[in-house]
Amino acid sequence: MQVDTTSKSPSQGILRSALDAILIPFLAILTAVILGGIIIAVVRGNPFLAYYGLIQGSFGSAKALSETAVWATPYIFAGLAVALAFKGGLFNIGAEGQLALGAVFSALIGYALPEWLGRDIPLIIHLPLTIIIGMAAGAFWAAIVGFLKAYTGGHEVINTIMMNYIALNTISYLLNGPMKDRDPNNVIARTPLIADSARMPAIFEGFRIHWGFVLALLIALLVWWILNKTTLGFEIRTVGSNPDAAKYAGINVKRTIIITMTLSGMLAGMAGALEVTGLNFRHELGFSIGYGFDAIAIALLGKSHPLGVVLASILFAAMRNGATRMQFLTQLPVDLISVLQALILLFVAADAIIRYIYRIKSKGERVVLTRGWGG
Amino acid sequence: MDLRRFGFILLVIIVLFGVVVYIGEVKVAPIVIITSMLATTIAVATPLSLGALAGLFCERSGVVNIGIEGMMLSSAFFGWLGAIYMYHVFGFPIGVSVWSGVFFAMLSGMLMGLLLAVLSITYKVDQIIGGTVINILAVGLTGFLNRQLFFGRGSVFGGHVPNSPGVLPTIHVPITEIFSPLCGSSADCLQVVTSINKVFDQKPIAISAILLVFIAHYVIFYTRWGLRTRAVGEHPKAADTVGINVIKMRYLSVTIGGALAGLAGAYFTIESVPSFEPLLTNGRGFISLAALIFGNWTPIGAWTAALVFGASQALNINLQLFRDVIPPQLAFLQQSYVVGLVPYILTMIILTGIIGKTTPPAADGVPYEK
Amino acid sequence: MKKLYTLLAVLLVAAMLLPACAPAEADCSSEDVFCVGLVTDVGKINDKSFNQSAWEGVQRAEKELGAKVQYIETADSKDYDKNIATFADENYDVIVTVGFGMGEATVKAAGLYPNVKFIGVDQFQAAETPGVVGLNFPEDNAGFLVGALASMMSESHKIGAVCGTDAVPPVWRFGEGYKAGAAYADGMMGSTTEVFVVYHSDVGFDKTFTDPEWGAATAKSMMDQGADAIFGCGGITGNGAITAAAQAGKYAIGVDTDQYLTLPEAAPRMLSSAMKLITPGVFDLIKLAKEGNFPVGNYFGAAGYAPFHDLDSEVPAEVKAEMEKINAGLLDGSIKTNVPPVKPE
Amino acid sequence: MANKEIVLEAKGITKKFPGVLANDEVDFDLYRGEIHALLGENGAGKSTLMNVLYGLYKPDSGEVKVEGNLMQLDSPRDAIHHGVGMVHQHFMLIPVFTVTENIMLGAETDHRAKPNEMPLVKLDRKEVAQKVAALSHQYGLDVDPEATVGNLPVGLQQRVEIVKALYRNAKILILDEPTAVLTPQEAEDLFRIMHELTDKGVSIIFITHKLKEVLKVADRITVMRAGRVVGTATPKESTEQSLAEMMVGREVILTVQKKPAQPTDVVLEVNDLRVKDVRGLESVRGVSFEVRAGEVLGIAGVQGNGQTELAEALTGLRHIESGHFTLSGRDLTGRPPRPITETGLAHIPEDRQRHGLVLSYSVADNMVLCDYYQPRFSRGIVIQQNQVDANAQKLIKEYDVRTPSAFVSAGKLSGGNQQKVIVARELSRPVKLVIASQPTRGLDVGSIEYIHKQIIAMRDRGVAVLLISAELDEIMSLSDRIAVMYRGEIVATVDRKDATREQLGLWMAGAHETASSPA
Repeated sequence: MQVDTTSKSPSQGILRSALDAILIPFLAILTAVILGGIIIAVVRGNPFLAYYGLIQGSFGSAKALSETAVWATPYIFAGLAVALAFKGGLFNIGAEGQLALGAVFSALIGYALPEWLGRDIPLIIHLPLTIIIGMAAGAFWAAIVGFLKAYTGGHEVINTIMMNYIALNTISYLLNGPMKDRDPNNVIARTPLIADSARMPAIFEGFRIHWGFVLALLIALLVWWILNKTTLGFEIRTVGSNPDAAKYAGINVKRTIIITMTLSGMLAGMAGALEVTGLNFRHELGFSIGYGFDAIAIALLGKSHPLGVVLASILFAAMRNGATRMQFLTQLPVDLISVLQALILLFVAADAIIRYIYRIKSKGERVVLTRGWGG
Repeated sequence: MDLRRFGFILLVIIVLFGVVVYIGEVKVAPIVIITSMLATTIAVATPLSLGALAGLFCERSGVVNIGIEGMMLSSAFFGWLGAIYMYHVFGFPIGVSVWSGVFFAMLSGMLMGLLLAVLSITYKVDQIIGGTVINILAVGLTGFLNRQLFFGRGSVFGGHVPNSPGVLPTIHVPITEIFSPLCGSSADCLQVVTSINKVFDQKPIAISAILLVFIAHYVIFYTRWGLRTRAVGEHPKAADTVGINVIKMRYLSVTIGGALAGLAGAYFTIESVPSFEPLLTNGRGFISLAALIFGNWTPIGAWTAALVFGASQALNINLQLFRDVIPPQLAFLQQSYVVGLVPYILTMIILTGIIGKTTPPAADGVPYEK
Repeated sequence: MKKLYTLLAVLLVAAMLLPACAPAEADCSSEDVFCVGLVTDVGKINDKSFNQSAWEGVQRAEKELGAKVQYIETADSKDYDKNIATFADENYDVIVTVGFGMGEATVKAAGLYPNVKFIGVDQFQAAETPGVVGLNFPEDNAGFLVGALASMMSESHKIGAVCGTDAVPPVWRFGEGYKAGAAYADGMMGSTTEVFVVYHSDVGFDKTFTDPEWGAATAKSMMDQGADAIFGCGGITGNGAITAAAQAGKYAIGVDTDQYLTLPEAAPRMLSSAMKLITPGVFDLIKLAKEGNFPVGNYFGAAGYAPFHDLDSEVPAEVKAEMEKINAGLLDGSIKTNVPPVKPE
Repeated sequence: MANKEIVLEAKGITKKFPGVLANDEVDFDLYRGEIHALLGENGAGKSTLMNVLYGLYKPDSGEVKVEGNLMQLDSPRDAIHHGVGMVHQHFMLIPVFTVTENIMLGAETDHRAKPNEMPLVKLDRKEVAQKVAALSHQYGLDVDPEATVGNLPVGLQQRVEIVKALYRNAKILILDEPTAVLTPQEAEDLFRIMHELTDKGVSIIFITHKLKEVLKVADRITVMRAGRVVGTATPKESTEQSLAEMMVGREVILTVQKKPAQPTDVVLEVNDLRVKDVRGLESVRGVSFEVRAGEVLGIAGVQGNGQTELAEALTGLRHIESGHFTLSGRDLTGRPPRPITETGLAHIPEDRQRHGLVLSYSVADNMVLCDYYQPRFSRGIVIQQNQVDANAQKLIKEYDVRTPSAFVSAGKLSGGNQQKVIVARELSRPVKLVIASQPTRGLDVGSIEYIHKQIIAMRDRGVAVLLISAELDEIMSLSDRIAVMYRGEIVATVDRKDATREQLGLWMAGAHETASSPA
């Protein structure tokens, strides 16, 4: 997968650069949708009804829109996490574990802190604290990998995968043991509900969309700003595109790798924290399974551009959310969504295919995102 | 592979076995424990080492493959599907259907490998991304078809999963028959013989996995083809200048890798259990990737690494069998979560290079531009 | 080329909006249309286990009560509410939610949709909620029965059970009931049977029910250590153990439904199954709903053991007799499994 | 000795690359047993032509005949089949393989009665090893078949390449810039071997841009410029000057005009410095020297004698084992690059694409690579893009970088312009010391002249210059003092005026005779 990292002149702002990146993904989606339609037809389904269901179920009503936003929120954060790492030349497959860990720990602060202090805490303090702890947990988990990468060269792909397993095991342990909801009626491996003072207020009564979504959009802007307008971003991108040159230029490569990984984990952890504070108000085994992997697809689809990530997240959210309606209308299996996503990703990754189909000239300076195992 | 690493791995396995024997002997005779753990270890290691070999062929030729998981999953499905079709739709006898199932599994593995090859060699897609695509695609495709073909309205088999023709037969090694006479009346001796026999009674894929490890070792290091494959993975340009077709070699290796991943997939649905379930590979493809690196890109190394993973799962299972007799000072072992961490942490330690540095093929992950 | 794909896009969108004007079929809001919807837990509708059995109950309602039926598979727990609402908004009369995981969502939905009847499979109702009935089963009894059977049939006097995670009460009750049953049989027969019970508790809760390979490996190692009867309790993971046992020629014992029928590959060695009769349970409740005398609170379905099928000849008459006795005893309460409903901490 | 029998003939070879016409209707021929030199500056199309002859590039038009019959040009296999062998400038050897494995690769079974059978045939390394030993003995190149190539010195690796060609019974041998990595003495050795080969009937195409060598060994000389053949001559009828003019197409000044230096106080002082290389071997062994403001100290030496490591150590890119150095009084031993740069170092790195530039970045961003964080370009952590761009516009004019705009990525520029971007960035800063490693490697004469002028200009502005170059001519023409590095030590330091090419050559070859170095 290759990404245009040519740095922009002031004349080309966020929109312009986004537009450059948007054509191929659009065509990739189009092609995938057509192919998916064929597949549905082959298994004697009705593609039009299916897609109609998808769209109606994701954008067809206020409620549908709200649900799409609910789905998009963690996707945006996790997608940004992966995208940021890509920009720094790192492949963070560990968003999954970082996200879950973030959720667990913000849940812990959410329900346990008042008990520990023996008193209620004002929302203005408790909520931010809860989110921050979640971010910290994710950041810490990723930082370990960053550290190993920087100082031992241990490849982040394998290490993040291993860290995923370790995280999931640890969480299984916590939720079945120390952190399990003590409610006599509870039979599930899950934490107690978090205190009201740790809950994200709803935007509209009766809808589940919460301020986390707005926050996600703001953070996306922030990430774009950091990457393209600040010295830190310059350093991250330089290390990502040419570590040797970065070292020559006096950038502390080891430190930058660790920072990049930490920020990435922080974003993933935030995704988890917001699932807890904004949506579920607790963490439960099985929440947030697979987000980390969707995030990879999202980051690629968004060409690692923050705005692209937001759009890709909304697309994926819409698909996941519309799936219910699609099932209801056609009784087609949910897995169809994964097929579509894989196809989209396939065509985005191998954009040469798309360029061939639609006769588009290749343009722009390109760099490879990941470098084998050499690290 | 270097002895240091080998010794380390051996040590780990011995320790893992030792723990269980120490705990369990109050209940079961050590020989029984050891042999049963060995059996489990070999069984668990089978798909892992096959997967690792799949990765080995790809990466020795310079193509990183993190799509092993997806390749395994899809071939597990299509192999099983093929067997069912052969048996029910075309009415072949059980034996034929089962073996053709293995064939279909390897075939679909090869196709997946081909996809990876096209993406990473022809279109020069970042190889790690290519693998990710394969993983996601496999999950979707298998889940989708599994549902659409076998369940609900308009499904091929009228809404229910037909009986699969079953699994590959165990190949019995007549150890008991030969040695039991020597035991005379001694029950212990008989027990020893029979339990040892259990270790040797394996199924075709498990056996071929072990054979393939050594075959791969020979092929990679002692044959012309192996020499060329390694050359392509180390310094493709150099290989090119002596008239070796880099692209062809890579395509070949990746496809062979796919076939091996396919065999690993066949293990799940045609050798171990005659049924397919969504996501049944459960991340074992990633573990075999870890095993490959753990074993420093050598067949035997990867195999021993796979054995470590097998051993630690054997440990995990047996500790639960002996849960009630775990001595208090080892109480933490009752947490299967804790025990479950062993292999992952080991892998990370290996990656830090404390136990000998792992060195991938020089051109691994680098598309070849003429 | 710009023309080309804009054209394609237009065609596609148009095509997708077509069905919007298509006439909708049978409308559930009308009195005479009786609609039943089923929402699965995170898991597949064709899991050869409780989701599938529940769905079969619904399908029976389609045949016998002429109901209009539909299901929705839940892909992620955050969709529980939405998936239930999808049916409720379409004015479905009965909504079946499968799995303890959906308990809260179901109760919540009952509040929002007072005139919809909810059947919660495996959802124990601590407090009564109008419109909701929890369909529960004495899994411990079922486990108890097959436990006793296994220990009576075992020659090596070693038997095993391979289960999903014990974090799920029904699974845990199966496992513990199994132990209790074996102990009870020992008491009668004066034998001592060793019982291995292993729960799959590592990596991610969702995986513990869908890991047949693990189930098989575990069952094998039990058999290596002499176990000659394996009880597979816990969805697909259990299926792995059952088939492994059958392959090895040992006694295999199924769970939930009569798996002699759902796991044909293990049928020849299928001794029995610890059944919770979900299908009839679900159907009965739907029927009650249609007739207008829908219960509230908890409704206990039947649990029992499946026929011996192919192995009927191998089971001695006295064992059969004992099983009848035990079953009767469990039903009239003269025999107690002493298994608490939830795993104590 | 060269009879006039043509063994290889190329007619009308044309090869286009995107934007470049690398070969334009090139004709070329080779007699049996002759050494035919192919001369031309970088980018003249020499290597392209050779890659065509060797089957690596498919020409857009034209044909190649070997001993009269037409040669397929699809793959090196065809070339090898026709007895054409090539020793590439960057050796095509696999470091982790042994000599034998490298040589047999691709021809594993050719020594057999029936080669190219089953791909899974077992390798018999022994047999091949014997053949290799025999060959290397026959041509007086002694290589150990069992050695691992990665551990061999370049000189030997080159011989392995030659044996590799001979093993495939090459009758025609292409040597691409073979002397670039050799000492004058090693070069002599190579020339001897070349003559032994020609005596045995092998014909050699000898690619180089070094005039002296050409005049010394070639039987015929063909000069290329901008993808065309300018002409063919014999050594007798040509001089360095004439050849140089043919190469460049105009009169060239082979020496740089400059006033005598006025060295003032010491800027860089290096004391008993010891540095290890990538493989952990000590490659800089106790080096001491000093550079004064307003002088150029040239470090001569064959590649791989520790110059690279020395430069990297002084610029903070490589760990220093022992010893220390001071820059204008400040001890900066073991400090990372940034503080050193800030103290007033300008570094023109040896490998411009690896260290000097981020190819995917715009020219503008590359021009602030080292000081993007300085107040000039950043307010707090916020980069002031307009400042960055203004800076770029200014420098592009000043250093006449040929680029469509400041926003195209550096990767799109020619080598010369890429180097200019680096020079502009480095020299536009307030600096006290310039370290220039191989500053003109692979550049066209125009750029070379330009960069030389810049270096002298810096010197005259009172900056200390440390020039590291493997090109003896460059050292001779720019330096005020010359230090010679051999095996990680400075074996001699002399004043430019007392230095002779021969003497330097001897020192570069390690002929010990410590010269007095006037401070």
